[in-house]
Order: sequence, then C-alpha cells, then structure tokens
Amino acid sequence: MAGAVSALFLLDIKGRVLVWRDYRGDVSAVQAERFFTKLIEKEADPESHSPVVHDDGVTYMFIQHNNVFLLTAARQNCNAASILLFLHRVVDVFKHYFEELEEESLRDNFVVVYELLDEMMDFGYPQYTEAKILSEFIKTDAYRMEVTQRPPMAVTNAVSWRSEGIRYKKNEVFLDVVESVNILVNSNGQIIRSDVVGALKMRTYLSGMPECKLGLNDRVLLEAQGRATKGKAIDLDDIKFHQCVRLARFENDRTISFIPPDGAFDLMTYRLSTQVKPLIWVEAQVEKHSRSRIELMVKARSQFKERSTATNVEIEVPVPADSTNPNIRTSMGSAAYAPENDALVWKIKSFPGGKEYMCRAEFSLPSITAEDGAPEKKAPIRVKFEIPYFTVSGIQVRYLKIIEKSGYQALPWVRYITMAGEYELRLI
Amino acid sequence: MSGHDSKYFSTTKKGEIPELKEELNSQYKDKRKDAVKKVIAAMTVGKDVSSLFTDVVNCMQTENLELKKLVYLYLINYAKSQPDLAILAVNTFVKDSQDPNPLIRALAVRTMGCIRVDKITEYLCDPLQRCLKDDDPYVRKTAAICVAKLYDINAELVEDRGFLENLKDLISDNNPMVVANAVAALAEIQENSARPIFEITSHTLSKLLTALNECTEWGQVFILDALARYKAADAREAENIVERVTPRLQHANCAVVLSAVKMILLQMEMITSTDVIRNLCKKMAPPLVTLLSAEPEIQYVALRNINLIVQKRPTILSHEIKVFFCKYNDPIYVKMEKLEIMIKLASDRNIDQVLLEFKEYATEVDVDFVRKAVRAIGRCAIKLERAAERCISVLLELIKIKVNYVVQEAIIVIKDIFRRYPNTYESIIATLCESLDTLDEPEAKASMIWIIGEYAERIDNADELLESFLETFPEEPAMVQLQLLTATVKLFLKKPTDVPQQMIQAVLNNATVETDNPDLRDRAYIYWRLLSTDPEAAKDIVLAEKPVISDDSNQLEPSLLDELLANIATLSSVYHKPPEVFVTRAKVVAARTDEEEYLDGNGETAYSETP
Amino acid sequence: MNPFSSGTRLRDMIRSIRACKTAAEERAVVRKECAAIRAAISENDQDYRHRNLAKLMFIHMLGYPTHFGQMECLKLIAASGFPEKRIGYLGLMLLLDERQEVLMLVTNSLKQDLNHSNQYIVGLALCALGNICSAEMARDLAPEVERLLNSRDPNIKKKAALCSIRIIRKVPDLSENFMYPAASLLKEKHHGVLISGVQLCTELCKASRDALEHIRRNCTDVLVRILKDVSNSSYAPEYDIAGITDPFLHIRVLRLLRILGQEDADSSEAMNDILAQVATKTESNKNAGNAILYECVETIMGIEATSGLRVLAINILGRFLSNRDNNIRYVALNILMRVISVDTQAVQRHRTTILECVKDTDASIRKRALELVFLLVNDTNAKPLTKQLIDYLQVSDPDFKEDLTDKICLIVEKFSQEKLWYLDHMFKVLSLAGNYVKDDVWHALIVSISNAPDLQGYSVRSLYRALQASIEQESLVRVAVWCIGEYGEMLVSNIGCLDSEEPITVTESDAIDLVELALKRHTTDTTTRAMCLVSLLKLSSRFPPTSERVKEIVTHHKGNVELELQQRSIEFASIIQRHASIKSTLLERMPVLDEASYLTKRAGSTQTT
Amino acid sequence: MINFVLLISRQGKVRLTKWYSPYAQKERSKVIRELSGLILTRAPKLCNFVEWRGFKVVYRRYASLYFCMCINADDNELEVLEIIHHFVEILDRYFGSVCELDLIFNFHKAYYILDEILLAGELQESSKKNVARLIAAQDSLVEAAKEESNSISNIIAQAAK
Repeated sequence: MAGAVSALFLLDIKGRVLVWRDYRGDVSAVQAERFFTKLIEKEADPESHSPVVHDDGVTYMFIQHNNVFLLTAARQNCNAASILLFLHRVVDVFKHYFEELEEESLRDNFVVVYELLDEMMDFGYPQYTEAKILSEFIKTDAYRMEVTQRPPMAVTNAVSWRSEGIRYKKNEVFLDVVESVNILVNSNGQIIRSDVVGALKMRTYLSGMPECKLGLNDRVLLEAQGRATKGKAIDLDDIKFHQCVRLARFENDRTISFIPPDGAFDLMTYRLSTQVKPLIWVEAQVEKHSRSRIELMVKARSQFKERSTATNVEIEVPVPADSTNPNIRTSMGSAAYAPENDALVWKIKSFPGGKEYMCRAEFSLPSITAEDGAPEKKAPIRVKFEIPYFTVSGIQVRYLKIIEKSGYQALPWVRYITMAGEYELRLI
Repeated sequence: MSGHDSKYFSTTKKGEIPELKEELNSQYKDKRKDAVKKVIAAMTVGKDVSSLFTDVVNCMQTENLELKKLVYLYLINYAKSQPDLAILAVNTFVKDSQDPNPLIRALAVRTMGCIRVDKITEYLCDPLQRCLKDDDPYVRKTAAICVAKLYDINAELVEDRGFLENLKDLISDNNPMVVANAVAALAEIQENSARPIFEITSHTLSKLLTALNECTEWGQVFILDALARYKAADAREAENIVERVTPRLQHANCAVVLSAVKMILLQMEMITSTDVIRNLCKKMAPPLVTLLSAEPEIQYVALRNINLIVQKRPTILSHEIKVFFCKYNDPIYVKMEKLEIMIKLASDRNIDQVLLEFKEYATEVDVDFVRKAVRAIGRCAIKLERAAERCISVLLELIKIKVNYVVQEAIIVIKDIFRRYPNTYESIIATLCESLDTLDEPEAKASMIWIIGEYAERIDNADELLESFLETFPEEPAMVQLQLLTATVKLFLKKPTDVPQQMIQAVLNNATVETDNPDLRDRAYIYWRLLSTDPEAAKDIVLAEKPVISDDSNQLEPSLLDELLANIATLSSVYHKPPEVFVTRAKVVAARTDEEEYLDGNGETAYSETP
Repeated sequence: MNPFSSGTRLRDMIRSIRACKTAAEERAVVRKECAAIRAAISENDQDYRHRNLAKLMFIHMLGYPTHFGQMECLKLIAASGFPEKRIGYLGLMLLLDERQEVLMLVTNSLKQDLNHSNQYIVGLALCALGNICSAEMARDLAPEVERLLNSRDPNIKKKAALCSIRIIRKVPDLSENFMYPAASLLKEKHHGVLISGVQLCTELCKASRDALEHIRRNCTDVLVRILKDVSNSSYAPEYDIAGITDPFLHIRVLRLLRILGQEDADSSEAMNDILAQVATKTESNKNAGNAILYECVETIMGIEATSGLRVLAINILGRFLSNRDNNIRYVALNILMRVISVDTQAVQRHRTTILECVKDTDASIRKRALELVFLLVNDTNAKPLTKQLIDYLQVSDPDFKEDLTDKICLIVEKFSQEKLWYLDHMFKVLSLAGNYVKDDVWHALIVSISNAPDLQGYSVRSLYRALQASIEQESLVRVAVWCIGEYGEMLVSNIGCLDSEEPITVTESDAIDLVELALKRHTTDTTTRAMCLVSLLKLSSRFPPTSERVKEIVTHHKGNVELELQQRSIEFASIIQRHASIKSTLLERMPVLDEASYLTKRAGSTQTT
Repeated sequence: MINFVLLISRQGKVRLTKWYSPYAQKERSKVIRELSGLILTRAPKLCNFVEWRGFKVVYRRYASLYFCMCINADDNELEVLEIIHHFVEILDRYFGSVCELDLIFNFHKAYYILDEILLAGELQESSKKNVARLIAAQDSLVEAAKEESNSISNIIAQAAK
C-alpha cells in the first residue's frame, strides 16, 4: 500500500524541464521529458489527457498551472489522490511565495524553489505544505537574514498551521458566508441538477493561541441541544473542515472548535443538494437565417424576493465564432459581442427580484465557411451574479466565541452573499 | 556540419566553467555564494557542471544555511558520478548532523540519505542513529524517512544496525508527525521485504488512530493507508475502528477522505449488522459526491474509485446520479468516467433523464465521447429490461441523423440488445439494413453480418445482403470473415436453397484453401465436416438456443474488485489493475545526461528582446 | 461606429500574442483581433486592408481559422498599386490553396498581371501561380506562362520556367507545349535561368517520353558543357559556396544527365569524361562538395557508365561510409540501397559497417541500415546476420522493435534452407517480440509446421516451453495454442523427439492448464481467446478423459458478449455434450495447406502490394 | 521537390510555413505537431534527416530555430542542407545579423525572400546577390508608393485648409 513518487518536475508549456527534484534516483529527467513532450504533442489540447498515465513502468501524474506543468513520476503504487492534491498545494505555496506561479517566476527564484521542494516532500512523501509557516524559515532573497533560522515549532506540532507569539493590536475576525449556486438546465428547459456549495471564509487577525467556537443553526446540533428549531434550523449535506477543526469533537457533539491559522483560510465548506429554484432564469431563442445572419432573443427573469437585488449580473450567450456586425438592443443593462469567448455578453449592474429584461441581437456571418467545417462546440448559456445579504440555505452564524488566555475581546464580523457557481443552461 | 552555423541567430557564452571555478575559489564569501548559485543555475538548465565538484564541496563548510543547502543539492546530483570525491563531503555531513541548529542536523541527515554511494552509506549509520533519538521532532521525523532511504540502498545494513527497532519505537513517539513518517517508512520497508516487519497489532492500531487526530493531513493519509492492511478480529472491533475513522470524512483534504472511505469499506466486510452497514453507506455518500467539486485531476481519481465502489455497494450512490451529469467545461477524461458511472447508476427510476443526457452527449463534437454515449444507451438497454424499448427508440433517432460513426456504434450495441432480448426488437432490422453499405468499421460490419445470419429467416433478402459482403471476403479482417462464415452457415441451414448452397461453397472455399489464417481454416473445416457428416446435427449445433447475455460485461471479477477496493485512492484503483501489473523496481541511473541538447534550454532568452 | 475598428498595429498585435502565457490566453487575444478584422472587412475599410491581411497571415500561421479574410486577398490583388498586390499575393499563397473554390476568382487578375508592364508585378503573379495553382487554372493560364518563357528579363524567365513545372505537374498533357522553349533556356548564361531551365527539362523528361527523347537528342552536349564550365570556373564570388561555384547548378545538371543517360549508351558515353572529372576533382571536406559527389555517384550508378567510372563511384561510397559525419553516413546508406541492384558485391564489402549502423543511436540511420541489411542478406550470410539481429532485438529501443522484428521475420522466412533453423528462430522471435509480429508471419509459421510432419512434435514441445516463459507475447500464444490443440498427443508423449532435443514431461491436464491460463489472462485479446477455445475442443478429442473439464471451461463463455466467443462456446459445448459420436470426425487433423503453392501465392501478393 | 518549408523554434512555436503541396488546414497542424515531436527531441550530433510518411525532412538548427524542409525520398538531402543555409545567409544579409525576433515581427519579409529563392517547391536562384537586389527593388517600389500617397494626402490636407 505504501508508495512514494520518484521525482517531481516543473516543466514548461512544451514539456521541457525547468526545475526538477529527484527523490529516489530511479526515473531520469531525460526519460520523463521524452515521454511527456511526446504526450503533449500527441494531442493539440493537453487538457484532454487523463492526468494519470503509465509508460514503461513509470506512472506520471500531472497538473497544469499557467504555463507550467507540475509532474511527478512514480514507480510504486502511490496514493494518486494524495499526490495530485499535493501538486495543487505546491501551486498554492509557490503562489504565496511568488505571487504567481509561471515559468518566469520559477526561473527567477530557482534557489527558493529547490529549498521548498526539499522541505515539502522527502523521499517522495508529501511532508508539509503550509505556505505561511514555510515562509517563516524559507525566505526569498529580499527577506533573507544572516542569522540561521530554526524550524518553527508549528512544523512538527499538532497545531501545524499556526505559529506561537502572534500579536495584533486590534483583535478581529472577518467571516464571509459565501454560497455558490450550481445549476444545469437541459435543452428542454428542465432543471436536471442544482446544488449549493457554501464556504465559510475566514480572515483572522488574532493574537496568541485563540480557541474559537462557532455556532450555526445546524438542525442536528440544535435538536441535540433540545432547542426549538422552528423554521430556522437547516440541514447541511456534507461538511468539510479545515484541518484546524477538531473532527472527533464535531463527530461527538457537532461542536465546531478550532485554533485558527493566521490570516485567510476556508474554515468549512458544505453542500446542499436540495432542489433550488434558479435565482435567475434565462431563455434564448436563436434563429439562423441561411449562412448569412443570426438572430438572438434573450429573456432574463429574476426569481427571488423583491427585497433582494442581484448585482454584477453577466449573461453569456454563445454565438458562432465568425460572427460580425453585432446589432444589439437591451431593455436593461448593456450587451456586447465578446469574440474572445465566442459569445454575446449581457451585463446588468443591478437586477432586483421579480423583474424580467430582454436583449435582442443580430449578427452577420461571412459567406465563406471555414475549411474543415467541424461542428462548433455546443456551449451553454452561462450566468454570473451576486446577491448580497442573502443565502439560499438560510444558514446563520449564531455565535463565534474567541477565548485566549490573555483574555482579550475580539470582534467578529459576519457577511452573507450568494453567487452563481457553475450556472449553465443548455441551448436548444 | 555545424561549424559555421553558430554565428547565426545566436550569442553563445564560452569559457563559463573556468570562470565559475575561479569564482568558487574566491576569497570573498559573497562571491563564492553567488558562484554556487550560478553552478546550480547551470545544473538546472541541464549543463554538465560535474567537473566543479571539488570546488563546490570546498564551499560546504559554511555557516550560511542557504549556501549549505545549495551545496547539498549539488552533491545529491553529482555524488553518483564522482563517488570518490563524494567522500570529501562526509566529514562535513557528520559534523552538521551534530550542529546545534536542528534545521542543519535534519538537512544533513536528509541529504546524506539521498546520496546513493555505497561508501557514504557506512558513514550515515552513526549520525542516523543519533538523529533518530534527537530531542527535536523535526530531526526525528526526517531521520524516520531516512531509514527507508537507507533500506532502499542497503537493506542488510538497516537490519544489522537495528534501525527497524528504532523505527518501530517511533510509532510511540509523542509527536504525531514523527509517528506518521515512521509509519510511511515502515510500510514501505514492509512492501519490499518478504519477512513480517511492520505488523499492526490492536495496540499499535489504537496508537495510530490517536495520532490520526493530531498529525498533518499528509500524515493522516500515511496512517490511514497503512491501517488498510489491518484485519479486525470481529465485527465489534471493526465497528470501533470505523467509528474512529468516520470523522475523517469531514476533512477538507480529498486524499484523507478517500483513504478514510477505503478503511471504512474494508472494515464493513467484517460488519454483520445491516443497520450499521446502511448507516455507513449513508454517511459515505455525501463526501463521495463532494469529491466531484474538487479539481478535475482529483475528480478523475475520485471517479475511477467511485466506479469500483458502486460495483461493490451499488446502493451507496443510487440516488445521486445527477451529480455525474457532464458539465460543459469538464475535461474529456472526466466526462468519459462520468459516463461509465452513469451507466452503472442508471435505473428504471432515472432512465428517462439519463437517456436525455446521453442523447445530448451523442450530438457533441468529440468523436470518442459521442461513441461512448451511443454505446452507453445500448448498455442501459441491456441493463434495464423495462427501459430497453425507450433506449432503442433513442438509438433509432440517432441512426436517422446519419452520422457515420454514430450509426456504426449503434449497430454494434443493437446486436447485443438482440442477444439480451431475443424475439423482441427484431422489427428494427429493416432500418438497420438501410445503413448496410456505409459500414466501414470491422466491428460494425461483423455485428451487422451476425444480425443477418441470426435472423436470416425473417429477412427476405438475407442471401442478397450477405452476398454483397462475399465479394470482398479475402480482403476483410478476420473478425468479419469469421462472422461471414458463421452467418452463411446459418443461412444455409435455415434456407437450404440454391443461392445459399452456392454461397456456402464459395465461403468454405475462401475460408479453407484460399486463406492462411489457421483459426479461420479450423472454423471452416469444422463446419464443412459437420455439414457433410450430419446436417441435422449441424442444425442442432450451429442454431442452438443462445443463453441471454447478461449486463455484467463491465463488471470486474469479484476477487479483482476486492483487491482494487483495498487499494482505493492509489494508482491501482485508478488503473483498475492490481499493483504487481504496473509496479516495477527497475533501477536506472537518474543523473541527467549531459547532452548538449539542454545547453541552451532557455531558448529565446538567449538573445535580447530588442533586435 | 464599430467598437473594434480602432485596430492595433501589426507589431503590437504580435507583441500581445507573444505576451500570452497559455494557449487559452492566446486564443482570447486572437479571437478579439479576428473580430476586429471581420468588422473592418464588412465596413470595407480600405486604409487598413493591407495591415489586416498581414495580421491574418500571422494568425493563420498560428493555426487559427481565417477563412473570412480570403476575399480580402482578392481585393488587394485587384488593386492597381504594387504594395497592395505584393501583400495580396502573399496572402493568397498563405491563406488559400488549390483546393479552395475562391481561388478560381483570382484567375482574371492573374491573367492581367501576367501581362503587366511592370516586371515585378509579373513576377508576383508567376510566383502565386507556380505555388498554388489548380489544374483548371494551369490550363487557363498556360499560354501566358509559355509566352513569358521568352521574356527578355531573366528574372521573369526563371520564374516562368518554374511555374511551368507546376503546370506540367497539374496537367501533364501540356508537356509538349513547353518542350522547345525549355530546351532553349539551357543556352542562357544567367544561373537562375539555367537552374530553372534544367529543372523544367528534368520535369519534362519525367512527364513525357517525347520530351525525354527531344532533350536527350538536343541538349546532352549542352548540359555537359554547362557542367564543365561551372566545374572549371574560376572563383566566382556571387555563386561560391565553400570554394565551389554554384553547387546547386552542378547538382541539378547531374540529375538531368542521369535521366538522359539512363539506358542510353550514347548519351552516357558523352557524359563519361565530365562525370569522371567531377567525381575526382570535387573537394570533399565541405558539405557542398559532398552534395555534388553524392549526386555524381548516383548519376554514375544510374547511367551506362564505364567500369572505371563505376569503380570511382564505389570508392567515393566507401569513403562516405567511413565518414564520421552522420549526414554523410546516412546518404551513403541511401545510395547503397540503389547501388545494390547494380553491384551487389560492392555493397557486400561494407556489410560489417552497415550492420553496425543498425545499432546506431540515430533512428534515421538505423532505419536506413536495416533496410539495407535486408537487401544484403543471401544464403551464405543469412545465419550470422539473423543471429546478430536477434541479439540486438533484445536490447533495442521499443520504437524500433516493430521494424526490426518485421525484417528479421522476412529474413528468416526467405533464407531458411533448413526448416529446423527457421522454426527455432521464429520461436525465438515470437518469444522475444511476439507482440510485434505481423499476422501473415505467424500464419506462415503454422503453414510451415503443418507441412513438416517430422518436426511437429518438436515444435509443439518447444512452443509449450516458450509459452510457459512468455505468455504475454500475443502471437506466440496463438501459434502455441494452435499447435497444442492440433498436435496435443505429440506433446504428452514426446513423439518424434529429435536427437538434439531434451524430452519433456507434460500431462494431458498440464496441456489443458496452459491453454486455460492463456484463455483467462486479463490481457489476452479476443482472437487469441477464440483460438484457445478451438484448441480446447481439439484437446477434448485428442485426450478423451479431459472432455468433461473442457466442456466446463467452454460452457463458461456461453453468455459472453463477444459474438465469436459466444458462438464458439455454444457450438463447442453442444458438440462435446450431444454429438460426441461425430466429434473425432470433426476434429481430425486439419488438412494441410500446400506449402509450395502457398509460398508462390504469398510471394505474388507481397509483390503487388 | 520541396513539399513544404517549416521554421520552428526550440519552444515549438511556428515561425514560418510554406506549403508547395496541398495539405488541409487540420492536416497542417498535425504535420507540424508530428514533426516538432520528431525533430526537436533529436540529440545534436545525429544526422539532419528524419524519415517521415515516406518523405524525408531535412532540418538544420540555428541557435533556437529549426529550419525544416520536407523533400521526396529521392532528392538530395545534402543539397537541401545547402539550400537552407543559402536561405539563412540571405536572411542574415537582409536583416543584418538576423535574430528570431526579426522573423517574428517581419515574417512577411521572410516570406518575400523565400519566394525569391523557391518556387513551385524548386530552387529559383543560386545567387544571393540577385535575390538581395530583387527584394531591394521591390521594397523600394513599396517605399515610393508610400511616399507618393503621403504627399498626395499632404496636398489634400493642404488644400482642405
């Protein structure tokens, strides 16, 4: 069952090695590079390859970020989920260090890259990926000090995500409850799936080692405590916690208790698969007049209460790739041809509940058709929006208690917002 | 040939190595450090800087941690090619392993383990011994992994020096990270040893389950994966273990979740109470569904695993089929896996919606995906008797669009549907025959020929249809030839008239003396002898009643399935193959060859942006 | 006002495309740019037409669709100015090709431009026509081009000559029209015209017998003189490459001479001297010189050369082959391929070197060498060569295994004087690289075994052993399984044991075990499985006690989704269960395919393909 | 006959393509992908030829640029190497110490030059000087036209005042 990777490669967009760390000496860079360049040349689009490929006794797993591939090579039966996730975490760490992970930032910082690869993985086993703590003892040139550093306690502590001795003048916590609505409507206008993914995004500016306790209107908890749950309590389908939350405790009595990392992190995410009524409903009629002209009529309707207002609404309706001469009218907001997405994009800054707006557009098409007239990909209509002060689930933060041995008072700030996640309506 | 090319398009740097050599031996600290950086930079782009070995090693004795790390990195890369010189570094290593700074102690022991030179290995033992008992957990956790490294180089040495005992002691270490690494190291050593080394007793089990609550997410994965080998004594113990592992399902790290699922599924084998099982299934479903919100690469691993899980426990996700519907932006590899799972979860309850989805997919642009969608419709027909008719009507609709590969794919599955539901849907044969002359893929051709032979008595012009294939008999692939042979025999047995009589002669001739394919000849001669010895027996044999085919074509064998489930989250579960099929221990020299190919790996950056 | 018409400069567009880090980013930039260009096109924006087309060309080069811009090329070409035409024609050549119907619309403009008073505009039109014309356009505009062959301007002449080549390629019927003007081009002094003229003549000779005769009769001497002049010429800076004057002209004349001298003693005789001179005097320390020598050797070997000249050529080849430059070695192997039909002995001399080349690190050289080795094999050297190649098969690159296996099998088949040698080597290849062996090869092997009654026992036993060791090699499994079924009794009783052979103890159930193992392996393919079923059926007849067991294995596949497996399973189960009385009749030894007639037939079919 | 000319950078970016035989658009990208895979991965000391689909591709590397020409199996590979170099020398003279960026930003000029060297997939001119002269003459025609239009627009602008 045990398994580790043999090496980790950072490759450029053509699959050539930029930096690599050899952990086991049994897969060479030449071998990996030869295989991988071939692999990405085979297909025009590297994203169509499955991320786990076997060749000549070696398994390659990879992800892409900007113009960089992160690739591991393994000869053992290693944990694929763990390694692929680890690669994503490596991206996060590099982003924390260099702001953006791309070919250039790797080249410019190769010394730190080596140091990090050495610390994050040992002998092909993932070790440590807390960027914030890593940056306490592996520093970029600008912050390097001549004094020798020691490993922060956190690296090996049970609380591996927070260092001791943090100080703030003003102790504050910001908690954003963000719900994304995912929806898929088929070409018959049927909603075939819908769910809500929520996240409690926290930014903590707290001194010392604070103990936090979060109370939600979670039905299971309230019922267990024998409280009245009328109307207010909610059921959450699946909850995932940041590693700082004591899972066993939660399992026992549904208490969410934790010592938070410093700064921003996602405390928990949850999912709600109850059918939700689409908050914004869009219908589009597309008429193609021969090969020369195409007409669209798009209707958008807000299906939430009037007291709420959706902001930054963006409706993207696909049009043929060689459309020209857009002629667009809207009853609200502004719409424009966005050739970069092969779409008509209709933006409405503020869209109150219970309203319906229209957009009509006409495009002309060139008389000469593309040579390899491959059918165009059937993209769906996509919608983006935000609705502040509103959640679909009705989730509420009942309290956030913060206790620190120094006894300071900390201020929690809570905000709620709902936004569109993967919100797709297939065209006929 | 190359001589005079160099002056075009390039600005080359010459004499870099001697320059570096000089800088490495500079009396100024900063200059030396910069020089080492340059060496590492050159190494990074693949230049061979091994000739600077001695000069770099001379920079090793330094207080500067960054510089030390760089020199160590250089050593890892080139020690193998310069084993004799590598010895020069040993003293510093040993000294560093006793440095007051734990970072340096750990660094020394970590790096030494990476230098796979026999001579150095000996010197590694004492420092390792010390570091395994170091006060600082950071050093201990590094030393734990180092034991696995050493075992990989020289297993005997590890056993002789008692490192295995030290490692086992670390399982009781008070630091969770040390425990996790010790577990990883022991698990790996066990994997490569025939002898029992790392046995998990109920005592260690409970220690590890405790450590699980405190160690890092990656450490949790090591522990859960190692514990997957543990066999509970009875249902009660199994339930206990499950209880302690279940909270992991709430972890944000997908790998932790999947490994926890593995543990639970394995323990469920021991559990007898159906209530408990039902309850556990209910608990696992939401986390499995949530995995589909992860990054596409992880979704892929999750989907390959879910494919196995639903084969073992079909009820677990029976209500969740919608989450497997494809999204527009899903990468194709995710879509393909979702399709597989949709077929497995399709039921009488949801089939209408599923069919609508498949139909949608069957008009997409990616040919492989479209084919798979068409085939999926057929497989649902085979799986769900009551929905078969609806599936077939969708297939017929698709056939009418007349996209060649869709038609062929449809015919391939329809022949299976016929075999699953004999005497039910044959009325559509006429429609299928319309596409006869557009078929160009062997599998579709063979399927169509089979249909004609099998239903010869119901197709008025069956002889004509088959005859149209006969002309090209010698050029057809074996798969088609074999079907033609059998179909003609069937036709002849069913309608022993003139035309079939001539046809059978022609086919038998073609398939015996006119071919060199021994398999085809065997088949033909057996038929020939059969027809000439005992025509009645021939009817009985060739036209014998067929058992209905089942829909388990895509199910794995139970024993294999169990083995794969024990490997959830690992590559084995992704490939659906047992580990021994793909795990190799080939040892190759990893040193990057100094091919000039890499010389200017920088490409465009070799010249300036302003022309 | 169109929001996109404020187009960016070409340079800026290229910059912003280059700044993109990922394919997706690049796609977005390009799509935006394309939309702006489409807008400009539909507004008939004249000022930026020139610039927009340039942008489209760049975009096209990156592989994006640009069909909507094709008409713009036509408009620019139709404009009166040179700058417009220049970019218009360039766009035409890049964005369109002979398959597009739009191209026909340009015919008229081309015709006008071919008659233009400005020589450069005529040049542009000739260039476009020569690079992308379709057959139809070639026919329409051939008279124009023919006329331009007489132009006074050498630069027009040379372009017209090359353009004529395209025309002839598209419409070979037109060759005769160009015969006379082409021949007269050879009288020119201008090298561009000469080179083009020589090439046109070469093309004509390939296209038409008449032209070949005409040129042979009238131009051989002229060409010899041209070659003589250029090879004797003193230093000419304008044409000098590495101390040689115009190697391009050298080479092209040599090539035409080769065609003229082929099977024609008189013209060969006429060029003997100059070929000898080129072969001896050309410097071989630079690529240019070697290029000439290479061409010269080919010409010498291609014509009716004197034996002295041939020796000269063979010597050059020998030098090439031992050269350290891989390019030279490669071309040496290349000529040897052609020389072998003329002078096998000369090539045989280099056998060892060639064999070394088969193991070269360079895939190109390897491939060439392997083909050459194959041609070199004869009855005397077949055995050692085969051994060497098989040894190499074990260590060769996976990429190369297919070619290598293919050739080894061909050699083993072709040069097996003793059957035992053939069988042993085939078994070896099947064990080592059975997954690369083509169908006709293992088919032939079975034909051969079935035609050798005294070796069948030996074969089945060897194959049994081989199968135990290498069950993953598909074609080995097939041959072994077939032989076990057909000759099962020889396997268990050591019938026909050869002196050299080690007897083997195999029981009836061992035999069944092995076939069953092959049948059940995950990776075994359908064909092999189907063969396993037949093999088992045969064994149930050869070893009656196993009947029940075989029935069980066979029955297991009755519900198989694979048509062939299901059908066989049903039939075979029925035969064993209900028709035991006729079973042995059905499964008598299979009639043997007559090897002699089979081999002739096979040779015939491989020749035609 | 030269079937096509390709110029690819070490990074796999296409810098110039010229097709003398018909290849559909999709086919072209496939060809380029296949060949970059074959050629860019070849080690430096190997021969400059690769066999591909019954043709031969002769390539030559200049710093990070690969010049590739696809020829028929019976053409003279060594000569094609000279043709490539001939092209490169002319580019070098025209741009004055040519670099990859010249070819990127002035790709059309590279094409103009190529069109004076090859036509119908055959060699047109063995004199570098003559090519340079022809290109210069045509460039100056373009310049002259530009000046003329400028002066006309000046006149119009003056008149409009």
